[in-house]
Amino acid sequence: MRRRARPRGDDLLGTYVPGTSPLHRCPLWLKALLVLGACLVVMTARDWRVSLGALALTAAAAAACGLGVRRWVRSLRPLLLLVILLTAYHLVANGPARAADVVLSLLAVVTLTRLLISTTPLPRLIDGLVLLCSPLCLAGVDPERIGLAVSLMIRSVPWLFGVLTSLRDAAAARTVRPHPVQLVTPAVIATVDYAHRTGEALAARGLE
Amino acid sequence: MEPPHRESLYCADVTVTVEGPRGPVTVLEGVDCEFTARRTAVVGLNGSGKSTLLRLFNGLVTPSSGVVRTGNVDPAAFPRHARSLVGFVFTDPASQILMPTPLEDIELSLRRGVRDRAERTEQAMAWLRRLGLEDRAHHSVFDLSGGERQLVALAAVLAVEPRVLVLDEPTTLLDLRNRLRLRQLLDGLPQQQLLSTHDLDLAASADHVAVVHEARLIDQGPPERMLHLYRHWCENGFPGKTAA
Amino acid sequence: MEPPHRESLYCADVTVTVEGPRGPVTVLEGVDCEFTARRTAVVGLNGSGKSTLLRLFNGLVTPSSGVVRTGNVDPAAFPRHARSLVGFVFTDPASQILMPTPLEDIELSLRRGVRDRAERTEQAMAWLRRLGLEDRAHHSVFDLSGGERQLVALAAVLAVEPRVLVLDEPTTLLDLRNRLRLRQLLDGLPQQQLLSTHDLDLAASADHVAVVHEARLIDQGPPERMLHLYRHWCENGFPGKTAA
Amino acid sequence: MTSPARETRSLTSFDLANIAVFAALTCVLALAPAIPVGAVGVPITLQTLAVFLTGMILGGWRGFLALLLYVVVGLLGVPVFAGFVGGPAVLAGPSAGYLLSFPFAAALVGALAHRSVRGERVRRRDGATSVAPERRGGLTVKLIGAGLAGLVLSHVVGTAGLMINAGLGLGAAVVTDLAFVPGDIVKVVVAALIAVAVHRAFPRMAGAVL
Ligand SMILES: Nc1ncnc2c1ncn2[C@@H]1O[C@H](COP(=O)(O)OP(=O)(O)OP(=O)(O)O)[C@@H](O)[C@H]1O
Ligand SMILES: Nc1ncnc2c1ncn2[C@@H]1O[C@H](COP(=O)(O)OP(=O)(O)OP(=O)(O)O)[C@@H](O)[C@H]1O
Ligand SMILES: O=C(O)CCCC[C@@H]1SC[C@@H]2NC(=O)N[C@@H]21
Ligand SMILES: [Mg+2]
Ligand SMILES: [Mg+2]
Repeated sequence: MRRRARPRGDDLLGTYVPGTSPLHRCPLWLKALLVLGACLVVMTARDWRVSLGALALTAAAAAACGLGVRRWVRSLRPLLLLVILLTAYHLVANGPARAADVVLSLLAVVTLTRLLISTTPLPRLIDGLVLLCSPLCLAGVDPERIGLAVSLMIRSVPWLFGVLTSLRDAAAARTVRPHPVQLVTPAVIATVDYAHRTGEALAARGLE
Repeated sequence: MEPPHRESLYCADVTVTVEGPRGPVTVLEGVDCEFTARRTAVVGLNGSGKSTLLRLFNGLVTPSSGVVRTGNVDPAAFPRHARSLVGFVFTDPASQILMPTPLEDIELSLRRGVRDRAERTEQAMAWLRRLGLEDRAHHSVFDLSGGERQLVALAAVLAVEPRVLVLDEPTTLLDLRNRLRLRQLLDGLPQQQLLSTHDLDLAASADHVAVVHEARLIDQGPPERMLHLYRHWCENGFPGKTAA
Repeated sequence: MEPPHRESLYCADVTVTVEGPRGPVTVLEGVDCEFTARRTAVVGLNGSGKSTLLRLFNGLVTPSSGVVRTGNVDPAAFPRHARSLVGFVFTDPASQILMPTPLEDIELSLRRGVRDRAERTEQAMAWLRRLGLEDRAHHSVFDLSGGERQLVALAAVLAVEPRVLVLDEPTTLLDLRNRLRLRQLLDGLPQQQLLSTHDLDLAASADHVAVVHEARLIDQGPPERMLHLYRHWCENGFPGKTAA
Repeated sequence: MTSPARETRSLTSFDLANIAVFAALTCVLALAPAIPVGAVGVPITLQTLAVFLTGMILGGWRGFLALLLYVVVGLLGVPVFAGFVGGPAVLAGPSAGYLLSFPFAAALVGALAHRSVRGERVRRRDGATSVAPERRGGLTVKLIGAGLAGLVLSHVVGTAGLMINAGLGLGAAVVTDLAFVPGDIVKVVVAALIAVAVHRAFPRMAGAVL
């Protein structure tokens, strides 16, 4: 197919895949510590073998949790251009070992965080965040509102990815062909409209 | 669930004026009403002010002058209180669903009332089951059909068990089958309902109908008479000011 | 304006598969059709595939297999050519309006055809007048009511005077009077029309009706018979696969 | 629609929604392919476009919170920084200064920008509320000025970050940073043009009317 109908961006940050694997059942704090620790090791080691090891481990864990490795590989596709650019640049500038390290550690960090996000339902993640932010109560901040803001933000990302495409469709359907740059303004305007509707929905549902 | 207690949705000489590009625009003018029927339908032309009237009752719109009461509450001064009495369902369900999946969205509604996480998930599933959506619980809302989304939006509002439901054109995006299903669901609910609609079959199922025209509530009464009049006016021009 | 020439909107064994989050989803399957009537209506449940079918003809959706022709044009290969034949009106007007005010939006449509700016503004105002929207010309489109926006979106497409009009649920947000007015407007237009709708009165005004169900075009024919069948199926279940 | 009555909350649900959506917009622009430049590893990204836009549209306080939300979510591990990275490790990286400057830059841009928008309105109290065509040019110029102030702030902090984390001397850090300046100036201009259109479509955004 030349072009997909309505491309979607909601897989970019990962979405929850229901399941009953050990990782699904593991308490959030433990999972988060493990993932964070692994990320820190990868980022500080600066060695492509460590990154490769971490990447292999995450892939194995993902497969063990029934996340479907094929789907995972597909969801990394938006990274492709970046990976190519980074590889090319570091190959020329810093040699193959550094290039391998940069690219592999990038992939490892992305897949690790995605493992967490794919095996934990969003409300649980938000609960964890709210708990983490609870000391802020002392400063007069309501941690529940921080949780709400974060979940709204995550929900908005796929919508925003779709905006430009749907506007391009709309322009095409009217046989007007504005320059892509001309579509940026309507896209931002549509974004503000979307924020307004979200605000009304929040207010109407008493989630103030 | 609440007992089928009725609140009064009351307006006295309410005017809503907003700032337009060429000076102020009057969106509602001198509206007097008291809706206490089990189901009240508001009908009127596009741009007549129906949505604005509905939004008054949960404080999404504040009157420029006049008095609004939702039960005993002034929604302009105490919007949060008013919103806990009134559940509002928007026309476009996509903008009302705030979380990525139906289950998460309903859990969001329950967050305030139900502290325990497992309990919350259970109750959310129970609501989805009631609306026949349990097998969609974990789907992305982007994958649901229009009708399914409308039902999720309704479930999320019902989950906070409001006393009054306010629905802005709830059937517009639905097919015939889903329209019938939503009607049945509304008929089975204990809550008092106020809805705006262009679907005259739905309006005919109300106990009381109000007609809004050019920012004024021009007539109200039993559905048969009102809908007959409304049809007549649509075809032959509205009374009072010249119809465009 | 173009002469009332008819294009054939043709599909042969068309299947559309999209990548869902849980693997591929078949949105249309084995669709064969040739719409040449002056007005063809497509009816079907929410999510059955109506919008996808309509989008095939201007290349907004490309078939995974099978052949689509708009007139003699393959819209997948020559989308720009197909789009100059077909004007498409979306259900959700918010996603179709590109400029901050109705007047500017219609001027955008006229940009190509009318070089002189004053002339362009004049023609745009004339279109707004035809749809009864002249006093909303300078409002922010986000302050318009739902129905008003739908009319603006329609005007913006009519202004480019395409040969074929494809309308995805053009009356959903409209009141009774505007529905009647839109019908009159469509009746008076020289263009061939293909529309999807849940408004069975509008569908009854078509010359040919196609019923889509669960990604398949299950039947087509004269409106009386098709709509009778469709109503029956909505109430008693669709033929073939089990209805949900 | 009319915005709901302000009550006890300092942040209404409208503010919250705007903050969340603009934080998401920053994510989307950050995830658009970043172009690596120079040896230090700070790429050219569209994040600064998001910073300028957010400030000009939401104003100082909400703009600050939107970018703060973005930075915090990224530091917590969600991969929303340039090149799909996330986690506290970036604080040790060369772009830490730029990232930390974003909320403050948005606040500065926003405070200045909303003052100009309101100024335009007050002067046209003769009934009309949207910015008239003959005024749009003037407003655009003022918004560009506001954006440039934010640009300077984020580049100063960013250069400091380069010196601390990448171990560059002042000269080397400034040279590295200068590579981003032309691009960022273009982003300021684009953001101002878009913001003027947004304020026209949403005349109440800057809170001057109603
Ligand atoms: N904030 C605003 N600024 C300017 N005009 C507004 C604003 N809000 C509403 N209006 C105008 O007020 C009128 C009434 O709007 P409202 O949405 O209440 O209509 P409606 O009866 O619900 O119409 P529809 O049936 O199309 O939904 C419309 O003409 C609209 O353009
Ligand atoms: N890009 C896509 N990704 C995933 N699913 C899709 C995509 N496009 C369409 N679908 C699904 O295909 C089905 C048919 O969609 P379509 O929009 O054609 O339905 P419709 O008949 O127009 O429904 P409605 O009456 O609600 O407008 C829906 O279930 C929809 O969720
Ligand atoms: O790692 C990140 O996400 C932060 C990257 C920071 C890039 C800076 S922001 C200012 C300057 N302008 C650019 O285009 N890139 C740099
Ligand atoms: Mg309305
Ligand atoms: Mg459709």
